[in-house]
Amino acid sequence: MSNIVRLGIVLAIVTLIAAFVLAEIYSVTKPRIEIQKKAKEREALDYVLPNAKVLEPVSKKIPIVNDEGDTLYQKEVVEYYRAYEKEDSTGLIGYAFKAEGAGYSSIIETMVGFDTWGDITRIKIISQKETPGLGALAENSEPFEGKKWSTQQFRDKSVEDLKVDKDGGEIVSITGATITSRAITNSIRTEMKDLLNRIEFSPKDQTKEN
Amino acid sequence: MSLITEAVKGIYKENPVFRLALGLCPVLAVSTSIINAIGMGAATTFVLLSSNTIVSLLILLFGKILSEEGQKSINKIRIPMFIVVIASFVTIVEMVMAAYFPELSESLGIFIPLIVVNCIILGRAEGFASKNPLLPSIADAIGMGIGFTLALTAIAFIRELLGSGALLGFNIMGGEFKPVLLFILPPGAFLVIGIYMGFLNWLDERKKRSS
Amino acid sequence: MEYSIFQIIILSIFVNNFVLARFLGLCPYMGVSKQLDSAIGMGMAVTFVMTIASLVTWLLYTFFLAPTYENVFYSLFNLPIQDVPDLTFLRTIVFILVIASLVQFIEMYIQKVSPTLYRALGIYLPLITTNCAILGVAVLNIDLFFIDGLPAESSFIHTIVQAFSAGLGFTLVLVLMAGIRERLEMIGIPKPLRGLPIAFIVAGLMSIAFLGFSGMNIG
Amino acid sequence: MNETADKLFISTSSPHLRDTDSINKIMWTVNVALIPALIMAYYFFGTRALWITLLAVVAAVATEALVHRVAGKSIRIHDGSAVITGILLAFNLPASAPWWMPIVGSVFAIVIVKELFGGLGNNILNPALAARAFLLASWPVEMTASWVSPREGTLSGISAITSATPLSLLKDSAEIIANPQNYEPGRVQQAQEAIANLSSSYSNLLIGNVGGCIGETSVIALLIGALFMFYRHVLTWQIPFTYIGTVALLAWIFGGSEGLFTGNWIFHILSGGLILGAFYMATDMVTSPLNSRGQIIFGVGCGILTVAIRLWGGYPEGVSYSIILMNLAVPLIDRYTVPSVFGEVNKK
Amino acid sequence: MKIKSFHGGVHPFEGKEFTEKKKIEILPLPGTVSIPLAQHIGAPTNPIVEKGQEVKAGEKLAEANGYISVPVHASISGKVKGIEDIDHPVAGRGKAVTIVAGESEEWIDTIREDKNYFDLSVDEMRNRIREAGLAGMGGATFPTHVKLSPPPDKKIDTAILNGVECEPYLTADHRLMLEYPEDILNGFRLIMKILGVQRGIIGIENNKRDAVEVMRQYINNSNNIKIAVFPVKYPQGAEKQLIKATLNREVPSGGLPMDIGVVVQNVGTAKAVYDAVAHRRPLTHRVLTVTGSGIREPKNVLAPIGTPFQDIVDFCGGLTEKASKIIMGGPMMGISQPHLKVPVVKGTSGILILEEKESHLRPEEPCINCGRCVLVCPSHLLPTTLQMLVYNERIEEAEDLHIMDCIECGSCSYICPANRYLVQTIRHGKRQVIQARKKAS
Ligand SMILES: Cc1cc2nc3c(=O)[nH]c(=O)nc-3n(C[C@H](O)[C@H](O)[C@H](O)COP(=O)(O)O)c2cc1C
Ligand SMILES: Cc1cc2nc3c(=O)[nH]c(=O)nc-3n(C[C@H](O)[C@H](O)[C@H](O)COP(=O)(O)O)c2cc1C
Ligand SMILES: Cc1cc2nc3c(=O)[nH]c(=O)nc-3n(C[C@H](O)[C@H](O)[C@H](O)COP(=O)(O)O)c2cc1C
Ligand SMILES: Cc1cc2nc3c(=O)[nH]c(=O)nc-3n(C[C@H](O)[C@H](O)[C@H](O)CO)c2cc1C
Ligand code: SF4
Ligand code: SF4
Ligand code: SF4
Ligand code: SF4
Ligand code: FES
Repeated sequence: MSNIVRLGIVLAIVTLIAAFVLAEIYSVTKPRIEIQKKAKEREALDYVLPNAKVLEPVSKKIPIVNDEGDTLYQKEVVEYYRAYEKEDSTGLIGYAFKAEGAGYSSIIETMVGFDTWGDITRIKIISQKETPGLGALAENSEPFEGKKWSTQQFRDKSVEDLKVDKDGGEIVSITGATITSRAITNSIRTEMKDLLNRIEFSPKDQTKEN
Repeated sequence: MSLITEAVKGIYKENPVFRLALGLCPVLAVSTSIINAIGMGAATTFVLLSSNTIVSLLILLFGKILSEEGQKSINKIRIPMFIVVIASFVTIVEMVMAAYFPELSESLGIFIPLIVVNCIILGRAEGFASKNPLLPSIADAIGMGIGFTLALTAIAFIRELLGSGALLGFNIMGGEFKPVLLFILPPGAFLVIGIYMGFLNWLDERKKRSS
Repeated sequence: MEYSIFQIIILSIFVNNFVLARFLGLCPYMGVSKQLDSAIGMGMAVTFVMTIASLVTWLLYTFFLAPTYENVFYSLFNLPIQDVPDLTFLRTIVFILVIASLVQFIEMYIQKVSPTLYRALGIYLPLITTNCAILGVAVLNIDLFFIDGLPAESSFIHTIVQAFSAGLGFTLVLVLMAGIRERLEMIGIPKPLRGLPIAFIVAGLMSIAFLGFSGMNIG
Repeated sequence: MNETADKLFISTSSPHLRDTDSINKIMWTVNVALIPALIMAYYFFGTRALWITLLAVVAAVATEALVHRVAGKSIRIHDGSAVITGILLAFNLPASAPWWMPIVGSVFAIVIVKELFGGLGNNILNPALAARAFLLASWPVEMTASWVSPREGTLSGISAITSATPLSLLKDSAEIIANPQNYEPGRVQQAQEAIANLSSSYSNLLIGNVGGCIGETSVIALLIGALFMFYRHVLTWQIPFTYIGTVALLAWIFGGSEGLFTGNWIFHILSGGLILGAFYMATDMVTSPLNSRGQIIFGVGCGILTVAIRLWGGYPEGVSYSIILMNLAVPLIDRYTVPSVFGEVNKK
Repeated sequence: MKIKSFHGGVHPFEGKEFTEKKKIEILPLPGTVSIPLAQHIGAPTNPIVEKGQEVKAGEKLAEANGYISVPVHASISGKVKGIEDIDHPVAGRGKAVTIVAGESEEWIDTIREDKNYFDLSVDEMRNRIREAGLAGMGGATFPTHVKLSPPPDKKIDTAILNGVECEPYLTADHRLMLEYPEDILNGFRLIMKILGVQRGIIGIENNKRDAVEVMRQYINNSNNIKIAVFPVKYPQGAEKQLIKATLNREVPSGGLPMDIGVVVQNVGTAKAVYDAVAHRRPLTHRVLTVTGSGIREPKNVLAPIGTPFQDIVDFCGGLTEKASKIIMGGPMMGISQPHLKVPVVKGTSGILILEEKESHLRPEEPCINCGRCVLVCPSHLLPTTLQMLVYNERIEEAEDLHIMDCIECGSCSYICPANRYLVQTIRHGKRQVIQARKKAS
């Protein structure tokens, strides 16, 4: 047996031991990592639809096609969530979805919830890498006073209202960061419009209670 | 050299960042806030300590069980072996951080896996731990780790203070202060480290002149 | 949302320049920018290795590590998809070993095939193993072009394009830096700043200038 | 007369004759050339423009003196280069800038960009522009959020946005026309009108009756100064003309909203900081190439980058970034444009 | 003829008005002269006279030493006082034969007009030129007979007569052309005959219209000689730039004019050639311009070689109070002299005296990269870059950037607004290159 092969085997053994140890640790940490990952999304959902007891994902399947045109498999993608008031998945109170728009220096993901009237309940910025101190102020969720951008200002807005002030709408944009504000506002509007059409949404025929 | 001096040299005289200019990328990338700096410093120190320990032990082990010739040939795969050791510890850090400190893990991003290629670590494993017994290797790792963390924190201190007017997230510059955004943007990192290095050189020169 | 190939090129070279905005590859940026000739050599070597390394790591990740539908356990051994082992935790270990041996291999290969190219790149290749930009781009490709562990559309092409243009962006700033440092050699920089400190300040100013590209052509 | 026989005369090596031009003359010429634009700035933006300029100049000169003092060099503020830096920095700020901004900018320009490199002649970036980029990155809101509207200034007849700069108006309008679905129909129509009416604003652009930085708006005043600099041989044609020419050409080709070759290139030349940049800042000799072939490459490069940033970048204006980006390439340009020596072509 | 100029150059203050209208005056016989043994490029001569020996004017004092060398002759008659080291205006120190004038002036008797001089053999002509001690009078003092003996493989097709006199202040060549046009032309014809060329061109700058007219009158019936008039620009008179402007040919980098079939001679040299061939008159006197703000009566003077500057200055009314710098030659390339005891040599085209305020070198300021030095360099070099390289002792890179092609015209230093000592540093760098090359071989 040549020396090289012997050394190769030694190295392989070392690597295997390492891999084994890692696999052990991974099996311990993996569940927690998954929980952390889900927790974030879950947290956002809970935030945008505070009254929901059950949030049911509605998925669609996207066929993945290879070069010959055969469908290889169906990819499942969560389209939106339905929110129910009761534990037993009854009493639809609203929907939630994720909107994505290109901001100043990143793609901004926003979780949006709206009620059965088609009015937004709350929004939450899930991820963004905009300029700190500027576009990143988009995450601000302090109570809205009518002067300064806050995610709270989206409350009770309907699709038609979603335009930033510079474009003639009602959304107060972040000072000096119109691009970011526009990206968020416009992405919500576009996707929400789209979604409303797809789920053939019509406001419930009842007066809204506060 | 006593263990203490072994550990202390990494802090000022042979500071890995300011003096040896090693492992620069994470230093610049994660020094936007002190929290990040300390997190990165701790992760790096952990890997450094573990790998120095294991490497030192491995060499000891080979010395015990292998013949002269066996040691020589094992020497040829020394580096890949060190890399495997280091990479394993890095992966451990990566997983643990993702599981228990998700926020930190997100803001440090790909610089956690990149600890593998941080030349401080391989450099110390190869240059120090493989040639020294266990205790000095540990002392060296602690010193270098602290030196790295301190440098990182020193940079983060300036960047966070000027760039967001806060320290550790507490606003301390008062409401009037308009943060100098540049300092948390990439250019700020370069400028701050450059000026630190120049300042240290100047201090050295002055000391040399006065003595 | 996905970027087009053109956008990936512009973004990786200018907007998110690997060195100036992402802070990757700083050691060679500072270490090999004293002379123009070596900067050009290093730039070419990095671009080359980066592209090859990204290609190989993408293949490994897709076919062996991640529980994808391309994974060999699924496509060759017909394991049910939920039983395909998730080896993603080995990413770091596998990538670094692959890159290290790849560099060795490329070095030997070039030496045999093209001695001229070897003379131009040879001395830089060993330095590249511990250059975080190579591992960085490999990891970043996974971060960017895989969604929930599955390769996004055109992820292979995008990976290659991103790696190659990241290399070009690296070369660009390295060569600019080398030109500037050659000039700085000849003038009276204050003494404590000579060498690395002034190079960092130049890098800072360069990074300020590159902010001019920020916001370019996204979306 | 024999006492001269033993006198020792002054010995120096040739040449014994010197041109009368000096650094001081060159620099003060530029300062004088900037005065007409300053007067126009005062006229349109009021005394605040003067205060900002004064603060910037005093800060620049004082900082330079202080640095020289600390470094133990002889203080050479009389050469006027710091004054130019101060004025040009102020010219690149909006008149609404807070008082501390010109001061912080000047300190940055002089300390970080100029003196750390060894002072006059050694800096690699244009100090005033690098400082502007620093201010823009640090306080983007203060630098762009509110433009002081000039006296009775209007642009394209849209009074609601008179305070916008011409280029931001152009950029916003282009964006609106490209994505009409995102806007109220009224805004879309307004934007179309704005673009159609660009040419009616030429005279305001010429005299400077538009929003913008303190010193960049009055094209006429800047050109008068430039003529003076040409007369005093401080300028050569290469950089300004290739720069402006490239911008005009590319703006004409790519700048239109109705396809290629429909751009309004006159508007692109007259608005923003192009005239200021091309004649006063790209021409800073310290940070531009040595010989004319290099200068032409430099000018063309600035032009390409300016148009790229204006049309596709994140900012409405690209002049300052394009110049500092090209500054970075100057050592390379110089290296690859070494003229062929006399007699080299004939060498067998 | 289509005239192209050369690239670069400067327009310094001309200063010619002090002397351009002044006839050449003959200096009264000096009391002593010191005639250096080395007045040309090449090996110094071997003295053949001894201390105490009586010599006549025109008598040979020292013999040429090898091929690239020419003899020197006594310029006055008298007694040899000694052969010792004196201050030399070009070389710093050097051996010279000092002669104390005798009672009366006595010349050697071989100086005679030779009516058929034009029919002499070319070899005899060269021989007479060499025996007469001719070295180029345009400044470089290269032995003329060598220049007139191109190797057979170099085909010479054009001779150029250099009457440009582009140095500010100097008017010696100008006056020579006005007062001795026939001698100059005859000399030029001899040069053309020796070289076997059919084409001769006289180059004159546009500020000497009168000289152009005079020369034109005298050549009107010979169609193989033409006059080329050039715009006023320094260094129009530099050989390579003159050839470029006249013929649009470039002397290859590192080469000689004869590589492209041209020989250039100064007008003073041409007159000396005529004197040497037609009269067998050795080179004992030369015309020089005494000028500048520091002299009371600027003049053009014909002076014996070896005359101390002091005698010439006295003849021109002496120095003014403010005089503080003495320059041998013009202001652009001339060499400043610490005192007035130095003698006139074959290459002395003038003595320029400047006042205090014109004399000092201003302190060097930082280069602002303005590129003016690059713009004016007639050799297309990058003076500021070369200077930086020399300052940083990066001599090899300077050599790669053709530092050796610098003709040391000084245009770069003249124009630099930062008073950089460009040509000065470059000269130093050239010396270092030569040393390095010597060490290598
Ligand atoms: C360094 C820097 C970072 C910026 N980051 C953002 C950002 O994150 N979001 C944004 O909308 N604008 C950002 N801008 C500002 C834009 O370039 C632009 O000036 C601004 O959007 C103008 O819009 P306004 O109409 O809100 O004033 C940034 C500017 C600079 C100089
Ligand atoms: C910068 C420079 C300027 C010169 N100007 C003149 C000039 O104006 N007239 C002249 O006869 N020679 C001038 N020369 C010398 C000529 O190059 C050349 O040596 C001379 O004309 C040859 O003639 P000669 O051998 O008869 O002296 C100059 C040389 C240099 C380097
Ligand atoms: C070292 C040296 C060798 C030369 N050799 C020759 C030669 O062989 N033939 C010739 O015609 N001129 C020769 N020259 C003369 C040059 O062509 C030129 O006329 C002389 O250097 C004076 O030119 P300038 O006054 O322009 O510097 C030589 C000059 C030097 C310095
Ligand atoms: C034509 C000309 C243009 C100049 N432009 C600038 C400028 O844009 N910004 C600046 O700070 N200094 C400028 N200066 C002044 C000076 O050259 C500059 O401060 C140097 O870069 C300092 O080393 C200029 C000088 C001249 C002669
Ligand atoms: S990784 Fe390479 S280039 Fe970077 S510091 Fe270490 S040895 Fe130097
Ligand atoms: S030697 Fe000097 S003055 Fe005489 S002609 Fe030549 S350059 Fe002109
Ligand atoms: S570098 Fe030489 S040739 Fe060029 S201008 Fe200066 S002195 Fe004249
Ligand atoms: S002329 Fe003087 S200041 Fe201008 S580039 Fe040349 S050396 Fe520098
Ligand atoms: S290259 Fe990034 S840490 Fe060295």
